[in-house]
Amino acid sequence: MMATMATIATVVVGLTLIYVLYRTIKGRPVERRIVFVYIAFSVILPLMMQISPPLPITGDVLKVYDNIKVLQPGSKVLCAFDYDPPSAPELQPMAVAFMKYAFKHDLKVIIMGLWPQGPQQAQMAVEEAMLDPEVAAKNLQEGIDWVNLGFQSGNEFVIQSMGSEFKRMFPKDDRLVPYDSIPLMKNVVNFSNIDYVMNFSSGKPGTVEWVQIGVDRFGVKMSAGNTAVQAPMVYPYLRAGQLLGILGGMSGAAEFEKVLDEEGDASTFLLAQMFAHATVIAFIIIGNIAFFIGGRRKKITTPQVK
Amino acid sequence: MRREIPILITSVAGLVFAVSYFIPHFPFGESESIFGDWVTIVQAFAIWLGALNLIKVSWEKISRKKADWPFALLIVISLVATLLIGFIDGYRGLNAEPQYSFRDPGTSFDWLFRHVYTALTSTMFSMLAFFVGSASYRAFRARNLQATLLLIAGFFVMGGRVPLLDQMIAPIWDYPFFSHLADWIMTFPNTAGQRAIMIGIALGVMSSSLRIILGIERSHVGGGTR
Amino acid sequence: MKKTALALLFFLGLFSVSLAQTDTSKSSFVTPPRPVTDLTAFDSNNDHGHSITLNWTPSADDGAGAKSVISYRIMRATSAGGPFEEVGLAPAGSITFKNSSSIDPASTGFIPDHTDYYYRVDATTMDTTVISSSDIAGPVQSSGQWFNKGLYPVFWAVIIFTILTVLFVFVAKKGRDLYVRPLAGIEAVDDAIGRATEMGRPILYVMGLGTASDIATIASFTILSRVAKRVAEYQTDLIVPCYDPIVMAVAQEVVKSSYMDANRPNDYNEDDVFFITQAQFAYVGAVNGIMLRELPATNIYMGKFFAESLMMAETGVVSGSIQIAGTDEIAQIPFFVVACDYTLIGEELFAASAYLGREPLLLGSLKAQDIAKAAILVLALIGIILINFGVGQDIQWMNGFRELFKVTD
Amino acid sequence: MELFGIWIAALLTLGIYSFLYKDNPVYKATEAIFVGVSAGYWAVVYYFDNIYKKFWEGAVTSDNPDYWMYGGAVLGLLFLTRLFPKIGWISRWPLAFIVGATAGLYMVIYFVTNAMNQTASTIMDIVARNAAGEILWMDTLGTLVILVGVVTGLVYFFFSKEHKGVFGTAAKVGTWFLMITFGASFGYTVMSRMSLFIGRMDFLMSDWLHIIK
Repeated sequence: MMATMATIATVVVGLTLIYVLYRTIKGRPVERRIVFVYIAFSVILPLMMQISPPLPITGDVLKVYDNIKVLQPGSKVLCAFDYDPPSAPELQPMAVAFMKYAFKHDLKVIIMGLWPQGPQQAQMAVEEAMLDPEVAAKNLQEGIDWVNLGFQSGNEFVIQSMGSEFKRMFPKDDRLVPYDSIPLMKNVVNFSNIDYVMNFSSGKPGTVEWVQIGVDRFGVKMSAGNTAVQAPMVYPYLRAGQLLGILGGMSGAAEFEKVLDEEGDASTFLLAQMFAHATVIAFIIIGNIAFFIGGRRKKITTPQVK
Repeated sequence: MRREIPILITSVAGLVFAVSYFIPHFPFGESESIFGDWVTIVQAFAIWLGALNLIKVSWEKISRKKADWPFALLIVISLVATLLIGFIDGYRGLNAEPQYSFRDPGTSFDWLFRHVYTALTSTMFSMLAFFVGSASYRAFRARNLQATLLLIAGFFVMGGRVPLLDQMIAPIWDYPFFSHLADWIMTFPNTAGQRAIMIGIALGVMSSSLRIILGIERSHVGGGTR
Repeated sequence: MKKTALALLFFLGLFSVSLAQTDTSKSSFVTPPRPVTDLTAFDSNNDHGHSITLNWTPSADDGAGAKSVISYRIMRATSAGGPFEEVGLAPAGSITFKNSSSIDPASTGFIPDHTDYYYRVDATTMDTTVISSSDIAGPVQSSGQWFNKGLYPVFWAVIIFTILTVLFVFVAKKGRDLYVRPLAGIEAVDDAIGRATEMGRPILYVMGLGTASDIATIASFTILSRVAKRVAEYQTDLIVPCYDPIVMAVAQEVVKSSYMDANRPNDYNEDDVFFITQAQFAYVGAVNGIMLRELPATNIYMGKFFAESLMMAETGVVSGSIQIAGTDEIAQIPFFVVACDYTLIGEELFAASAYLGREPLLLGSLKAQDIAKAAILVLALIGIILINFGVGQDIQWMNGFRELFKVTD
Repeated sequence: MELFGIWIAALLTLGIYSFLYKDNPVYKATEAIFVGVSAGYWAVVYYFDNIYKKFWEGAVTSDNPDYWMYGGAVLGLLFLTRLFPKIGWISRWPLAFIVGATAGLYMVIYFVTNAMNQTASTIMDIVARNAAGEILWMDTLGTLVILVGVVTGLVYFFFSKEHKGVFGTAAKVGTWFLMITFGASFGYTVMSRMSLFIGRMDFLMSDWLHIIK
């Protein structure tokens, strides 16, 4: 019922764009607030439709998958959570899917964060993964199967210090358990005892710092889940082989969920994402049609480098 | 003297840290992490200076009844309230048996974090969606070749990174052409541009650092340039 | 009856064969794998010490032969006779292991420098009691090095760059006129300050989210000092909201001394440079508020910027300000390019202070930068030509050439 | 308390969004709360994480104190001399130290990661082949594009040479590549921005109003 109404509303709202085009051509472009209303509708209406669109898996996501599927049970994976709640819509589904996969395949997960809210996001991801019946059946123990080392300030210097010794940066875990009393961290001195690093990052400090110091200086093997903003910046590192794979933005998250067979939020949000893109593209097209037909009279700022 | 000592400190610190990159031996090999520790500790001290500055500037507004002074008062109240809640929770947690962190679920500080701080942060961040919309409508015009290239690249990446354009052509051609195109743009032309910028930045950073270490550039200690 | 007996016999026979088979498979399982050979132990290269590297040839049963090796146990002792204790585990297929510790003597597994150690590698099977040990390697001592030899190319590149910079600074000092091409964004800064003065509206200078340990922020300080000096001369208002308290402290020093340089120390008001909060979006919210309430004539964004770039720049459009931006944060440059009037891209940000100051010393360093760029271009092109057309002539040398640029340590 | 929290969060969310219409008292109040709470939040987090957990427990009360930490505390105290106008000038020392150390540290790190490693990855076989030795045309075109893009892009950044003649043309081609890069980044970023808004709308519609599941 609601889905049908939302679909009809979407069509109606879409048609009113013709009026916006007409006004723009006439040289009376609509106010920005009208644009804002369209953006709002483009997300609210599809969310009400509740459909998840089909999706091909791209190469970068496959690379991430190929690299984690070869990890043997018992491998130690360092999960660096370098983001905060605003980036959660994109990164949290990746983190949850990864945690479920790791727990199901008996990977040992070591969590840390260079962002204060990172370990809290990790905690939520772990809790959500634990709700999965297959994971719950394993009755995993904190400190043995996974550990949350918590946040440490100092940005890239934390990674630097971890290169010599983890304990130096994380004398106690998030529950204030001393490093030496954590069973999982026995025999883990520094990066040489870590099999894989998975970084979820939305900015600085994040993937770039991990590559510069973790990969370049200490030779860790690493993939990253990035927000769509950060992804283009880390692409060169993927090309150069410094990163093994990238999950980029919401669609990266949805593809990752699909390839790991762990359907979650990202798959359902994707439709809203598509409509929002369509709206932005529509406004770009309207602006340009008006620009060419309407005699280029509207004064606008020029993108320029000179 | 008041200017010379800081400049000397800058140069010596710069030289030591630049050289330490090449020396693995203790303590040079560890100098980065030691410096890292120091900066975080200084930052922890500095944030109090910041908070005091915020209170001072707000207080000035309140006492002089400047425009919008009630909002300045609101800043001070919410700042002090957050500090109180944080410290009460923090010390209670440290003295409890077993100890818990002020950030653990169930504490008032965590409540404040989740329902106030997080809500505000996410909302403010999400406003970008609207700004992206208005910028696209206003500024994305194919005015000249450069602007057109920007526009076209943006268009294909935007349409290709979600299965939007591919769904449109699916009835005629069942091949994720636009998704591949977006990937191609990201992997090749985008990498080329980024690399040029990165190499340039590296040289710019080197040059700036060198100017600071050599003492040519000294405005950071209130010295202007020589 | 006979048939039944035969069937029974047949089954018994089958059973015994299967028993025998299980038995053989089991016995092959217990057979110790062939041991690791050629074990060498040496002090790890180019490090701070407290680390010993082991290399070996894997067991013939690792991935081949009986395929029974599942991991290698690294055993260490302080004398050749033992006792040996386990210090690490390497998965099957490994041919090397680094036994390292931190420099802290109190840390777990601490390895003192200049102390004799003996190593042995045990190939282990599913059955943890079935192992075969390698020959013992040792004695070996760890020690720290005073120079990382893997970094020679970097070292020389830095030295050459430094010499070039100093050289051109001298040339510039001698009075040789060095040409620099105009940068529109830089020229706009002066105009924008003039415009603000005419309109009687303030100038907003935003240093972004960088801390004092970001080079972009430090570059921003030097630009701020030029802007503040001009602002002081024109007697315009300057607003500098800060995100980081350390940055705020430096910015206060910078602005103060600029006012002194302009001979207007009395016009300096410390509260023009103030702290807001160290939370990205609260900071943006406040800066956006300032833009709509104070209506600055010019917004200058220089330094490290993240998601806030477009939020500020689009709000700046609403308040009708001229906007000039510069950042080395590649992901944010597009937003500034789209929404601002002028944008300094990457390296231009670092060049800006030299441009604004117009001091020969600073222009000299720009020249050195250009020569380094040219050198990189030429070397890269030579490398590409060699790799693509020189195949078959001297491949090792070419790889060496590529390695020149590759730095791993 | 949870329900109360969701209402508070929802109202604050709407307060921020009201800025999209125009600057107004509700927004000003929300902004003030945001600034105050966030400044307090960080002060508390830094105190417990850095001063307490790292310095106090790591260097003062620890059985195995890390004496290097005192250096940070000294710098921090020197920095706080700013609070006292008479000796405030001392605070320039820690600032000078931090700026100098940053300059020294990054001078080499940036050069290695951004310049040397990126140049090394540009030196590559132009003809891309798959494992079977067949030529991959799109990738070969791509490597050529990277080559031309990096070279012309760098040419654009030359400061001491006039953009004229062949050099000028190369610089111009360089700006084309920069523009494509910016367009691609912009397009890619749109996705992220929309995701954030989707996350927020999901909160309002499902957690607060329960319109959707």
